Amino acid sequence: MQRIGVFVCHCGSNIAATVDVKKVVEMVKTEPGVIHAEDYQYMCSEAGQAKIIEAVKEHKLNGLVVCSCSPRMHEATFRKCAERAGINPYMVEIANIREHCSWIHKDMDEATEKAVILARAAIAKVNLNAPLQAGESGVVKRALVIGGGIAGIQTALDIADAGFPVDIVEKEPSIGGRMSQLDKTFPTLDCSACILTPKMVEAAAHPNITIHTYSEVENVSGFVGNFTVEIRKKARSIDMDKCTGCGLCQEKCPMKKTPSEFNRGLGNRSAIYTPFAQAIPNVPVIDRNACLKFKTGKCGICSTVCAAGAIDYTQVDTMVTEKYGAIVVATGFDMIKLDKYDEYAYSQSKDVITSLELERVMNAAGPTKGHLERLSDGKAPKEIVFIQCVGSRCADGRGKGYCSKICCMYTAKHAMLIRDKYPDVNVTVFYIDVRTPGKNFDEFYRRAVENYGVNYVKGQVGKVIPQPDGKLLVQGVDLIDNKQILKEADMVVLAAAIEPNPDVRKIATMLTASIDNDNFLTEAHAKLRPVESPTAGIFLSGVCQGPKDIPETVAQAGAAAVKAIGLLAKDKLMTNPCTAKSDELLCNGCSKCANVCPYGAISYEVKEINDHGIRETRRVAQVNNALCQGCGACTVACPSGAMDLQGFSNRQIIAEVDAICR
Amino acid sequence: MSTVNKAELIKEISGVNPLKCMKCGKCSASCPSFNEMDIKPHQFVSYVVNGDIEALVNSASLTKCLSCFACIERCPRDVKPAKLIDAARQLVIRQKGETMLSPNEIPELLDPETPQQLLVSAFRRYRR
Amino acid sequence: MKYSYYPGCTLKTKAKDLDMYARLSAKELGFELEEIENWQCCGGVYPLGADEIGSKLSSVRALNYAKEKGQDLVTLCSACHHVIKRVNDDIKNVEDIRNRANNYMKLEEPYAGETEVLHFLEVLRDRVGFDNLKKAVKKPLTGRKIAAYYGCLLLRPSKVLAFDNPENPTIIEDFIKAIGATPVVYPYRNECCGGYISLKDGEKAQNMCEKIMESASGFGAEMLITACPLCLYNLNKCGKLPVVYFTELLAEALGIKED
Amino acid sequence: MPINKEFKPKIVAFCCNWCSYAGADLAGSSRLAYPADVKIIKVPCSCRVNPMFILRAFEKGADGVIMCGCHPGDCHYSTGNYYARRRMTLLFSMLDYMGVENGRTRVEWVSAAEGVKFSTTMNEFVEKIYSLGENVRLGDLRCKK
Repeated sequence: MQRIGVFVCHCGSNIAATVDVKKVVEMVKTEPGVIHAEDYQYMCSEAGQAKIIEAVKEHKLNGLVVCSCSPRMHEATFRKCAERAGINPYMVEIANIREHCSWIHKDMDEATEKAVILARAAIAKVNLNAPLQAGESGVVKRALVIGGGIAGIQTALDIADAGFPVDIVEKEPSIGGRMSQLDKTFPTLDCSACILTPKMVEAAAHPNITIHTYSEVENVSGFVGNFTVEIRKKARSIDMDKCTGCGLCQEKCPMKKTPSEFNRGLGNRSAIYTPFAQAIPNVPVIDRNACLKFKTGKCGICSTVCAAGAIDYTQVDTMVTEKYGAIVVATGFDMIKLDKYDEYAYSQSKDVITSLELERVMNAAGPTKGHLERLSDGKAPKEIVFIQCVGSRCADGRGKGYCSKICCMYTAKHAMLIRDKYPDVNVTVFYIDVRTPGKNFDEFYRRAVENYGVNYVKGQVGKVIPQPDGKLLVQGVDLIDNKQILKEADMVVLAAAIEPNPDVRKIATMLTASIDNDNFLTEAHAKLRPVESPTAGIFLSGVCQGPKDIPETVAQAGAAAVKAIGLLAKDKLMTNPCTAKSDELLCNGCSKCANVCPYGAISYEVKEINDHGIRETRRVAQVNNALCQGCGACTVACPSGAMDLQGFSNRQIIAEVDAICR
Repeated sequence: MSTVNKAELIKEISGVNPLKCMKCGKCSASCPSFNEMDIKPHQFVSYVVNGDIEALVNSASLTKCLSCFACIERCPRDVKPAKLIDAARQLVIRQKGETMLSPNEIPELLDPETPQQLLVSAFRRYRR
Repeated sequence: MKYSYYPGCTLKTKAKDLDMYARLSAKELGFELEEIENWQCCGGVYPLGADEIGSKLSSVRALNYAKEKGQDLVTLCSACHHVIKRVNDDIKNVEDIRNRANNYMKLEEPYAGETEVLHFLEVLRDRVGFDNLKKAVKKPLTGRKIAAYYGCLLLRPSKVLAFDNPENPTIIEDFIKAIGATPVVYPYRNECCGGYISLKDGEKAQNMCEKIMESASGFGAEMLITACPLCLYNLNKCGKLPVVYFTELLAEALGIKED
Repeated sequence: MPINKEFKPKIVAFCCNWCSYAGADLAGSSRLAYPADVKIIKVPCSCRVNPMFILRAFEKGADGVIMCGCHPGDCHYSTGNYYARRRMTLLFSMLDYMGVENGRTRVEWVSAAEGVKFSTTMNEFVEKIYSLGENVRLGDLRCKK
């Protein structure tokens, strides 16, 4: 028989305001096995834990029930507390009377009654708990970073500097990501390439960093400390060891009409290409869909002109399999497609562009060599209108429900840069709210208004109307003046919402990392564990977790690196002891459990069994505790009831069911 | 009927939750009758929220809305201002004797080409 | 192929051309429009109020008629199409409206939105196919620069009408291409013509139509085509460019229009 | 069956540790109310839910049982919810055959980010159970002395 102590937490008023904690204490005292029950203001505090330890000693308790917040919050805390009190940490159960009770109910009687029932279920379970011992597993001292933008580069550099090897996997031919496409950065207006390219070079030269560009993660197996990852290195058609990066092949390539992804389709590139001049590695790839040689078998000019003999048309995709202790996701973002926003005439007029396209237009290496001009006729614009929140903050099924966060600041940046370089150009910004929290951010926006004369209009635009003469008529509203505005413009720039890279869902599935409806990866705790996935060993860096600007991305990338380093620095990890266990007396060796096990943790052994005095040789299941992750699939598949899950046994769960239905 | 009840009735008839509005003004930016309206499309929401129904039902905007649904189509929050306007119009024309178009007015408004559709829709809009 | 056909009031009077040419062309293209017996006026305007039932019943009757015949329901007038399509959507998706409408109707088998509502243009696009239409054209209208006027009712709200891209539609342009003419794309083709406001405030409607005409002619249009009798009426009053029903041009291109 | 106003249904919700239990936590921290009749039992994965547990619940007087897991394809253990889905489909049709109406059993996928979905699902489910009234069928099947 267990000797159980029940500890009911007030959580300040979070629980006590809706649940009569004293009554809960009274009600559970008569439950079987309960020796002691008490309540306290904050059970998780040092004083609260001291009370638990004291009670364990005084009443010789061997099982604990804590009625408090979610086990996802403090189960670990109370398990450590139990250990300090000298009892097995797995003899602790939490009754979640905050998230699942006090926070969602108003009526005190009702909430109290429910809290008592939840406590009873936990008590019934603890009555059947058995001490469990956590095992140990090793840690592969190598990290994988998926995505080679500024987030991935920063994370990789920080991990590498701490002395651990890191691999970056980037699907594009070069690392650099979105930041490499930007012209200037806010709030300091320094050139994006000038601060990014040194980091790219540093990453490439770092002895601890291996970069796989033009590569994708294909499969992930294993668990924290011991992931096995298959990486597909797409055929580049270039021998990376031979290529000198001279660029002659790109110059001579006859297929120069492929829209450049790097320039957002505003300019063209050749079929053999490096996305941009500072690409790392500075080795081109052949786009086989565009290449004449691959399409018709004729051509081969690049091979002829390459003095190094680096062109290899016969290359095939290769697979690399590597083991990692930690994985950081840094897959970044893209702008949403604007095909559902034709009222802004994006697809009807070349002079309606997105902000990221404007970055390319403003960039000296961009399609217009940095001259601000209309893409339809090359004329210099005199009136430019910016439209904010295109596809952000939507609840209509067309756009995204969230604020994209970076648009207010980059629009202020664009407006300021244009007014600075072309003082005769008028700039109007239609906004719903200007959101500029951040160090020196609001000052930056005010500068655009006060020093650069950017015209901010509070109100949205209803329609952009292309005129026969090529101008754009912008029909908007000024909500402060309560007037409809018809404004003739030469260019319209749309602050399109950002969305996580669409590939991230596939990656999240491979990693079994949770992901929300907007395709942002979920953090383990919104406030206290913002760079960790709930899946152990997976860390989040950059916009894959939520919209953020460059300073925030870099800060989070560093934080993700620290968490990964913390893991890699350990020699051993404690494993989850809640694993499956087979009762040899009941097992008939049917293999059903092994068939459903996703980890291959079940094997069979032929051994002699002493079945109630009868000795016979049988084939029975054996669970490898190091591989078992404790999902329980086998326990339900087992027809003879031999397989059970420690910590969540059939008897324990049935006891909970009984307690709830009592 | 009290003002509170009328506001509730407008919400019920329209099926619109005005609290979803984020005050972006895209409805007013899209409205072809904006200049003729005394209460602008984006203001309808706050009139209902504040319960100022008297002003709303006396507003000229009720007959100026063309039901072209541009505001409904483009509203990023799915608030549907045209539905609020129509609900206010319903409040007026559902009252006995209240109408915005009398049959006596009709003959002089006609011309030889007037399609039946025009009369039918005008009656639907102006009368019960 | 036979379709149930709902002409609506105006097509029996002021817009006889719209109706006649549609029937002729349908025959030529190998499908038949069977007029619904005893159809009633759709009301011209979709009742927006969530509690309106009575004003939706005439549409339900037409829809149920088509259901009982096992046919899709084809409309031609933009207003009728708008009203019937939206009522059908209500019946399909709003339990309260479905129950109350059926309580009134007292049908043997309740109507639950089974009928598919198609505009004549959708029949051309999705059933006949513009490619096949092109093949059937005998007198292509080569060289004519024609601007499509969509108006509001066919396009919005797009979630229900699901007719075409509400801000940048192409169905009538594709139709114009199929009959051999050159479509003129202009931004005001989905802006309101003023609708019923022309009864009491003719000037306002005129201003709106002028903007539409100006934009169309600015982009080089020689004429406008539409599917809506009220749009045609309002636009014609403005007088700048000729406006005709799309079915008339269809009949002309198919070589069945009597001069 | 007349709806008993005093009727307080007993509803058991099995939630997987990774998605739906976290979704329930999010519903809590977002203060999205649902009736107190719902009591949650945490399991590591929906595939841990043995049909026996559900039968036991009905036998002991539960009026409804709902099982929540990660969305298909998002299972923390890769495939667990697929097994669970198949098992529950069979079990629920058998229960329906035995007189425990389909409305009393439900499977719903709720991710860790779907606090709203968790709350609306529970509200709907409880409403359904209220409309079905007290469950007596499996109780009748017991061999009573």
